[in-house]
Amino acid sequence: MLPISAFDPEGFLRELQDWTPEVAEQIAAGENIHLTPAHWEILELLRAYYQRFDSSPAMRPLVKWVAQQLGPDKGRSIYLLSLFPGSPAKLGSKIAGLPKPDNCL
Amino acid sequence: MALDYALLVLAAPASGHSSLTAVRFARALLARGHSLQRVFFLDNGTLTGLAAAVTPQDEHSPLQQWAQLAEEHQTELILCISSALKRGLLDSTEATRHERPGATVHPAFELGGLGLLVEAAQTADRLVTFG
Amino acid sequence: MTAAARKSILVVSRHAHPGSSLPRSALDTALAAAAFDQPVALLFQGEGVLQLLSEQDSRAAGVRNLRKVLDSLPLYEIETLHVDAAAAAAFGLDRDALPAGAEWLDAAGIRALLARHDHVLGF
Amino acid sequence: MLLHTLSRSPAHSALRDCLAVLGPDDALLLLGDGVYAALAGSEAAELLAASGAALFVLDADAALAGVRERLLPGATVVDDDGFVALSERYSRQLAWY
Repeated sequence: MLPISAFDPEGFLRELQDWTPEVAEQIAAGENIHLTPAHWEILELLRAYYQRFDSSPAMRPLVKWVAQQLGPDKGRSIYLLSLFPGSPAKLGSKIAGLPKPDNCL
Repeated sequence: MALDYALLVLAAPASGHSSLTAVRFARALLARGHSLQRVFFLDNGTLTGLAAAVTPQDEHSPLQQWAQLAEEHQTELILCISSALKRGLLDSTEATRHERPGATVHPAFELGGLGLLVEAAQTADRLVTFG
Repeated sequence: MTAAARKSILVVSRHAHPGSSLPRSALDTALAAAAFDQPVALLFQGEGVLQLLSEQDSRAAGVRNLRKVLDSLPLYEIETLHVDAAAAAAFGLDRDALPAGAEWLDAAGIRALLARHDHVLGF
Repeated sequence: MLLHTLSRSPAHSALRDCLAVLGPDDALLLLGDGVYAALAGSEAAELLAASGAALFVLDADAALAGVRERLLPGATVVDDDGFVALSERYSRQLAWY
């Protein structure tokens, strides 16, 4: 468990290198999400997206990315919303330890 | 025929006078009976909204000119949020969100996403850029 | 909003990126248009063609790798990158140096591209 | 049919890039330091004249730069109202800066 000081008031990590799978569980718990293997599959894709494209995805490219990697059944907004309610791209990125979005998209 | 205009300002207010040219263009188009819903400030253009900018008394202040235009014509002045944050332009919400001492944006301006530029492009008959 | 009412945007990016923030703003604008499902195309003109060079590595510089962000454009349904062929030639760049899917345009091709978009944004 | 606006001096790559796509059906409005491109007898002015595009210069900027009496004969001086009128006539604008 990271101390509360490791997070900003919105619950984002201050230092991205602090991220570990345990930290992801901790951030998810703060969002009332219990991480299942289905969540992890998406979180790993988000981290891979960031590695490859040096940016966090908006919703539309995230759906397409998931569809490319996991097939059309999972590459749908409704599926991602069921795992990460509200805004899957933003919430998923937060739990996956990606940079805090600048609210631009 | 009256047209809907949107303006995109990329020029910093204190380098050259492109920002003042853009304000004069805005006033001229309104005088010709056209409408101007929104001016979107992007990149160095977002510096236009810096509340603390001081212009010598014998020169026109881009900040004041834009603020007056907005007040007289209800024109929205939007600063691209990601460009603005990088340059230290924050409203009170973003100051809290990023734990900074206080707001630095003039109240005539609002922070917003690039979606507002995209939306303006969809509705506007003319989109004119000032770089 | 009906498809017929949607206005298309052409983003023209003509600055080299390490020295200017404009290429980033150009790219962000294109990504925003695509994220909101609006028709958008990108033209790299003049020095802007240098943004497309492969093998850019931004780690030592400590900034975002714009070239890697460009690779995500197909996920935003921006499939074609338009390239100013004369500018690329002037910088000694051949087709191997730039992304495979790029569409190389001469001056007439660029004029035709400019003419078929509703709004043109120069960065 | 584009309205080009050029606001950098002729020494900058903006002029070269603009000339590369400027067509005879287009209009070019010079503003800011771009007004120097219309100096009569200059290399830039010759290139602009050869392009066949309709050439305009923003009055306030020509005055500021001190070039109003030295403009290429084919250039038309317009005020802010004239700038708006150009944007009415040409539905697309491309800014070079």
